Amino acid sequence: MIIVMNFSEYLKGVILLKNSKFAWLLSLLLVVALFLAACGGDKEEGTETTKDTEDTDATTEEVATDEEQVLNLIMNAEIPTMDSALVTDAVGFDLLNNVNEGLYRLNQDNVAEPAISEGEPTVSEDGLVYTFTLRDANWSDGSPVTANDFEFAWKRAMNPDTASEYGPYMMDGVIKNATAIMEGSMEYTELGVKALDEKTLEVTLEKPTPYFLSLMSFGTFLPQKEEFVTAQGENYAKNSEAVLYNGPFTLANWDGTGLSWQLLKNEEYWDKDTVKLTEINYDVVKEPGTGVNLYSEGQKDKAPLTGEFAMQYAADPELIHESETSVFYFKYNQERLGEKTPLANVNIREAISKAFNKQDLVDVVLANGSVPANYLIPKDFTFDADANDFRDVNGDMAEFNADEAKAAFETGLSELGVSELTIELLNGDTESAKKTGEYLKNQLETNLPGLTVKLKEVPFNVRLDLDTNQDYEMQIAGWGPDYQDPYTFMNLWLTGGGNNQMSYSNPEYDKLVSSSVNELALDPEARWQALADAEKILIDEDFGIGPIYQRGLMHLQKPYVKGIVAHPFGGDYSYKWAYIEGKN
Amino acid sequence: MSLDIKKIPAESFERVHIDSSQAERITKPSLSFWQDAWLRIRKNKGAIASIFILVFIIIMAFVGPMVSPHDAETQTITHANLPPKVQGLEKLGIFDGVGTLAGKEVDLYEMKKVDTYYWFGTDGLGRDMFSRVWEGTQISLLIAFVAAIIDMVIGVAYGGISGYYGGRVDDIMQRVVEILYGIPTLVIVILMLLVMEPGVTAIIIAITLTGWIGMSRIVRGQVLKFKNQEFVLASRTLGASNGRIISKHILPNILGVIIINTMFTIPTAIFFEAFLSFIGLGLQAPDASLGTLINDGYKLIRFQPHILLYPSIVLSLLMIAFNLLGDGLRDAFDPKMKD
Amino acid sequence: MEKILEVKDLELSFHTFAGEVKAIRGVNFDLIKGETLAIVGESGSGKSVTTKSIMRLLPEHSSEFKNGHILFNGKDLTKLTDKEMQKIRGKDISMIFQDPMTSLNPTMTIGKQIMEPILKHRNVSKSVAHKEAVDLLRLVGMPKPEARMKQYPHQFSGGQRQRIVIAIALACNPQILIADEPTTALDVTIQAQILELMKDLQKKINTSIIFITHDLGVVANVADRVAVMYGGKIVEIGTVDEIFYNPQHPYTWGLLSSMPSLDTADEKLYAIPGTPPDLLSPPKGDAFALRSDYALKIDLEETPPFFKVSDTHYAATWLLHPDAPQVDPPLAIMERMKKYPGSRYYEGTEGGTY
Amino acid sequence: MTKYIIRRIVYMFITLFLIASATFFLMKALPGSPISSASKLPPSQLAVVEAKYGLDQPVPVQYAKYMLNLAKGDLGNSFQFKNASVTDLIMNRLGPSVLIGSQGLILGVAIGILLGMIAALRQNTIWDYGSTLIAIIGISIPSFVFATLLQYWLGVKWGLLPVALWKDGWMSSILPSIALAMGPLATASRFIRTEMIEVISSDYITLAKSKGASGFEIAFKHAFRNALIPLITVLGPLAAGLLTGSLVIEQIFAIPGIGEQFVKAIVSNDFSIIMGTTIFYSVFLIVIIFVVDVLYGIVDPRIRLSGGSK
Amino acid sequence: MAEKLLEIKNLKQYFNQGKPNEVRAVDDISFDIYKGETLGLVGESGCGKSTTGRTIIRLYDATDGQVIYDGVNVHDKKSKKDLKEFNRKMQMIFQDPYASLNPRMKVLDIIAEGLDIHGLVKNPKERKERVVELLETVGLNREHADRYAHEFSGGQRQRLGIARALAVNPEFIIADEPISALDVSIQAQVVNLLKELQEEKGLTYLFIAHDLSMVKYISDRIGVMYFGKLVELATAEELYANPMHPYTQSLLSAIPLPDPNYERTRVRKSYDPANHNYQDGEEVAMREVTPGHFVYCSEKEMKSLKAISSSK
Repeated sequence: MIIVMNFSEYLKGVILLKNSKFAWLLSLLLVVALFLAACGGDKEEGTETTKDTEDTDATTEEVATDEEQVLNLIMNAEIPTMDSALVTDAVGFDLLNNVNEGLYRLNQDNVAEPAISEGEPTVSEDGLVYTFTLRDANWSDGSPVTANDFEFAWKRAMNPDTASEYGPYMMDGVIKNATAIMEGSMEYTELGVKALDEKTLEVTLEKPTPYFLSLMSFGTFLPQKEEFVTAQGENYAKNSEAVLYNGPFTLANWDGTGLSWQLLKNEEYWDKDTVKLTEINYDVVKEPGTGVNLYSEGQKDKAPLTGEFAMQYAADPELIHESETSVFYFKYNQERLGEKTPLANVNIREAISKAFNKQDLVDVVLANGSVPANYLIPKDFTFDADANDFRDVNGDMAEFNADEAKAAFETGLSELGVSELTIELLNGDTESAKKTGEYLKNQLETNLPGLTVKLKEVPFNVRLDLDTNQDYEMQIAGWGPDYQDPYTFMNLWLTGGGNNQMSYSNPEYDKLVSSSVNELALDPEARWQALADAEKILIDEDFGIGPIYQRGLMHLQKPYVKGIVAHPFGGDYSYKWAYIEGKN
Repeated sequence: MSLDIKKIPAESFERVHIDSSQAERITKPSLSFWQDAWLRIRKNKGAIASIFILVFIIIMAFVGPMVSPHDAETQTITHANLPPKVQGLEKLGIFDGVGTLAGKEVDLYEMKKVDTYYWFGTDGLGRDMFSRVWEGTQISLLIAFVAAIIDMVIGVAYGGISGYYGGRVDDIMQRVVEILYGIPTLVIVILMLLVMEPGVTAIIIAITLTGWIGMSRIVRGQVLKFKNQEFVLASRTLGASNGRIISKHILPNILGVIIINTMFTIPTAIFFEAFLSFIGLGLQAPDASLGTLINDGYKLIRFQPHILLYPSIVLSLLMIAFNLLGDGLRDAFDPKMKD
Repeated sequence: MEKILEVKDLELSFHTFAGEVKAIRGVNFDLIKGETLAIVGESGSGKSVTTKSIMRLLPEHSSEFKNGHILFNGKDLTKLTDKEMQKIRGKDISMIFQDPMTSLNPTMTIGKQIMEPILKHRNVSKSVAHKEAVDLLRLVGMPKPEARMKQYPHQFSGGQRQRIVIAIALACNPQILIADEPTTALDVTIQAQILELMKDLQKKINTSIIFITHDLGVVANVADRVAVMYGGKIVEIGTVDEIFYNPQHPYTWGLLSSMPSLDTADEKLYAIPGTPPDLLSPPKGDAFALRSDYALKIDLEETPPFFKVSDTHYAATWLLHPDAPQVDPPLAIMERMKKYPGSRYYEGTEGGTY
Repeated sequence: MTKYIIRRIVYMFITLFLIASATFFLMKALPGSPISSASKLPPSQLAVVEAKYGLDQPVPVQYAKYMLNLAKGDLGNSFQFKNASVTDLIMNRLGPSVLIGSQGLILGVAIGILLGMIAALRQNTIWDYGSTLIAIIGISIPSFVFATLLQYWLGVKWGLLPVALWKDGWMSSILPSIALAMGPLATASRFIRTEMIEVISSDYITLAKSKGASGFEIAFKHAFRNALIPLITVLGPLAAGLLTGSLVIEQIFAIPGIGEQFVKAIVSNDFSIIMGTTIFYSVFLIVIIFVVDVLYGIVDPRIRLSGGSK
Repeated sequence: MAEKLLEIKNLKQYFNQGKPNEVRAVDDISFDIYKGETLGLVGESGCGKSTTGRTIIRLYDATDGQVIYDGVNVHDKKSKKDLKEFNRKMQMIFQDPYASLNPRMKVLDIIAEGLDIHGLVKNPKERKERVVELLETVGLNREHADRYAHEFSGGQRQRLGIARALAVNPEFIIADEPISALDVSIQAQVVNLLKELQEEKGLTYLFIAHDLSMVKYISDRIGVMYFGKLVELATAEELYANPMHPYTQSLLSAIPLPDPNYERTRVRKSYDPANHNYQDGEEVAMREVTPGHFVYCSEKEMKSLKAISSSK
């Protein structure tokens, strides 16, 4: 920054200089200086630069003790906000998960376990009232975390003035009165959450919600200290100083919009002994190639890999796979802007669902650790009491089968009374989306003679817009869970549901899915089966959607980095248990 | 200084009558301006080489995809990411299908059991880069030519009207240009592209949105210069209409400048399209231009350089050739170099 | 009669797109200390090229010395290195160009431009140079020279700029001043002033002047001796009176008779037909023969040598060959010759007209 | 002169007004909403969020408000960054962009001038061809390819300079500046070459030669300045070109600059940032063009002293 | 000589009128041109002589005043047809032989342009024949028709310019410094040609030049212009023999003649406008001092001029 200031003064000087001869001289000097610096740079790099930048990364270069607990990470986007009521994106949730803590936290096995809540809450018979007792925990300013902090934060998220997007979305139908508040028929203060005393929080639900406790680990349900938030006013969460932390780390050196920040160990954290890392340095790098370069050069300990690189690092011991819980599928719109589309024909849907090679897609095109999806509810996401994966109930459905696909397509065509079909495929405009789209187009056209796929690549927001207006024929969409329950996926295709937007409707499906949150809510096994049945109807009978793949991620990670926990929903990672071991 | 006069036969001193019309004869062959320019260009090695390169690239852009045994669209997914391999050259240790895999040199064709040749290798979906490069060239050239022609038409019309009619018309038109000039073109182009249905047309419209300004300025300057030239005045005193003056006198004379400027517009448009690809506003798949190919390839620069290399070479050759040809034409058309 | 410059058998060519242009095809002349030698000829006759080659100002990549010497005080200028030549330019030989509007650097004050040769060639301090520059400006008749030193060329009129160019040329009291059509671009009244100025200055510093022009009126005004060039050669050279009153070469005749004098009667002008020769492929023999009414057979075959008319007067035309037929020059020329003692049409009884 | 400046300033404001309006309506024409999770929101909540950003009002009202705020220098709030004003966002990112932009420009122009001079003074020699080649390479390799190569070779392979990020102070600015410099370098060198060749063949250079000036003096005392003055006229477009470059370069080198932020805003439909940045760029460009014109008047005595406009 | 072909009355041509950089290129001048004569117009560069010519032929719209050709004011609004007719009757020859011919056209088309515009020929063959005829008139021939302007020498080009003007059979030709860009040896060719044509076709010329000796040779009467004003007008002989306006005297005294003896004695007179010492309200105008000899002067000056001329 010092240099920047000097430079702008220099610029001013140049402009003011009347005698242009000097201006040229100066600029020439600058060029020479540039070159000298460029040439001399290599000798002094390490030592010089640390002196220059006293605050940001001094520690990384300083005399390295063997087990210096510093982690250097890459982020692919900036932090839009640290206000838990406003956060909507992955980066925000990821950071909140590491600097704050709600009633529950996902543990190393991705099971929600009590965090600020002292043990399990007491639940009323009807499963509607949860009473939490809070443990002794402090905010980073030393003040205690109280039940009021939760009540305040949650109600604030419902306050229309806050204009929170996730607050109402997460609480709607779960916390008592949330729906009414959203519709404006009730004040936000009526929300079913109440601090009975300093350490006791009572939450009243709209109806029994089997996944309620896993929700408590979600960012939207984090506490906020009323006094602090009120005092900060407009400035709240504008930068790292304007937020309070009660999690394993505190955020530092974040100016609100910048491309770098740090996490520092939170000495006020109640479980600080578990936390080994003292510091995590983040830099936003949007170019995957740059990330890999930084990793190769040793500046970063972990770097995400895109498909192009994955092939080259396939055998690299530093390559790690992380499976994710986002599932991508074809959304078949049966009614575009009020008019029936060819996709209203179930045979056409079946044909498309079975007409592309998913294995090749994930192996060659994506090559990022994704796996073929012959299902909707992802693998390694939800488990029953015996730790059996929900996935095992239905197994694979609608698998790739070119012959069946072709047969179904022909039937479909004859039902429609046409000999060929052109279908528009709406797709995102990111590199990998484009590549996937090209591949799928080719597969469908090859395996379904008579089908022409027209690709339409648009930015994410535009796709959402078209989706909302149901102005598309077929799209590649993806969904990531908001809480750890199949319902987060299954409710998408309820008749008239907010995310349906494709005129899919099957009363049986509706019945099965809604039973899981009503009459079967407190009967896990029957509920499990009902959801599984519904999935089968959606995928294998109605071919309402055509699953494509479950996304995976690949990273290069230095072998000395241990204990980073990846989560299936909410914040992506926890560093609470991470540590460095074996770095010289 | 007088010489020792040698004997000269007396009849040498007979007076001769010289037909004075002889003295009016022009011995040089008659050359039109264009023939003359062509003679000059012919002496410019760079320009001639450029013409050959351009002709070659243009021919290849159309013939290339046909020559290749592989179709540009066909995805042979098992053949993805193969390095180039060319019959005959493989034994020389180049184009032998050997590429880097995980830091090691491997014959990828052997490894993937591929029994065919991909002259430029394949991309991540197993498509033949040779066909793709030439089809991409086709699209890039299409965009560039159409954009350049539109720029030319608008620019010439605008600059021509402004310069020719002068006075208040010129004043107003130039104020408009002054204002347009202050617009950060790129930014507006990006916004336009966001609003329009993406594709070749959108890109052409975006490129031409403000691209014509440069041409219009040049044309205006030229028209201003020529409209007061004596041969134009002469035509006017003969009663020529504005249409005649513009079409017979002014346009033919500024044609050279227009052509030169167009020669520089074409590479700019090609380049701009490549840039738009980088920020994700390029063509919609499956259309591919050199820009999108380069954009696909630059991330792989370390591992599969061939995906970047060939489109880059074609792009660079186009840029170099158009620039050198433009320079050559400028030299050839430059009246200052006339004898 | 000290010879300060001798040009001997100079031949020079340009290489152009179309081929080799033989711009100078054997030029010989001397320059005597203190005299003004005018070189006349139409455009393309090689007069400017001749002087530029003396200064070695022709572009090196396209021009080529074919033959000959240029001896300045005995030194052959064609053989000097660039460095040595730089020492001569501006100091011993300096030059004035045709177009005063373009021959001054538009972004440099005229003070600096005048001081440049002084600082370059004479070991003086800036303040001395400044003072001398002011003196020079005063010398060339520039009012308020002090104030004008700081001004830029565009702030001066054409005549004033030509005065500045003259001041620059005279800055180091050169032995030779080459004036390449210095008044062609000026109006007659300004031209008259500049010519007077040059004559005055020549008297003051006793420099030799080579004055290039195509305007015979100007020649009559300034020259001591005149060389007439045609087709890359000198065709006639002599004192100003010899050339104007006793010309021998048909081209000189043509030039002189094609100009109406103020008292010519209303008869038809004598016009040289045709166009100047194309030096890409110069004609055989006498280059002028094709346009001449007086051409002899031999003119088309062989280049005429210089024939001596008087000690100071030579002409390259076969007409002077003893075997050549007697021809009568155009009427206007005969009128002129009538005034000149020694010519065959001389009508007076005494030498000279006054 | 004053009259000219006043007139120019008036035009600057008109330009700005038009650009702001055009941008505003273009934004309104954009498909998609800036509220990223909009589709998930129930309509009632969507209305709440839209109200917060004033998106619920009729377009003319939004326009009037926007223009009014703009007049006050308020560019509104970002959608993407929940709590940040666009003005702050731009200001926070200004430093690095200005630094690499101006360094790139100066470096490019300086080397371009040098190459152009060499080419012109050694016309049709190997020097000329060499510098022409460099110039053409500069314009024929896309900057993102060039930047990637620089990063890999100078940063990773040879370890001479920081690979990316904005952490090593000025050192971090070197590679991006070089990458940015290629465009101006090419333009400047070709421009100067043409100008120099023209200047060298002018009468006053012949006069300078006839004064006995050496080749060096002629090149630098006489020709240089005259060839350089017209270069000022292309500085405006060159600076505009840098904007283009910066979008790419900042992303590749992960530099917290305006361009990088702009690209992100485009992708996420962040109206406010797109508009704010567009307006900021326009102001920048308009001011540059203005300054260049005035500078031209100051540097060129022919314009300065005659006091005329054009 | 009595028939007036052209009357110029109070002609004014101001550029940038009303702006600070207003230029009064032609400032209220009046004169007549008689059928069959050559009127020379001389003056130094920037005096407005070319502008006068161009305004007469309507290349510029006059700021004020009248140009009456054959009794009709050509600056009145007229129909296209009338204008065309006027364009046919009045033609112009330009100064710069290099700039006055379109470098992209063949000689044939350059010369035939007037024929095409006015529809004077019916078919290409006739067109070609007419052009050849014109070429021969100016001393060139058939084989020149297919060549381009840049292949010709300056003198030839100027003759092509004359041929172009002649193509439409004009009555009146404005020759705008037709010889000043030519070499001495070529000037005579062009001047002779113009003279011959005048005799043959009974043309009337306005001959604009700064070369006074040539003007005197070709003109019947001569007008001298100074800073947009006509300062003296007389027959050629009279003007040279008896210049009255001090500017004319200065101009004549500055001309160098190709006669060394004359040059040795020539004395240059300089002109300073301030010497007139015009008083406020004193009317300065063109006055006829002796018959046919007009001088721009005040009443007082005229008296003294008359006195001097009568004493001669």
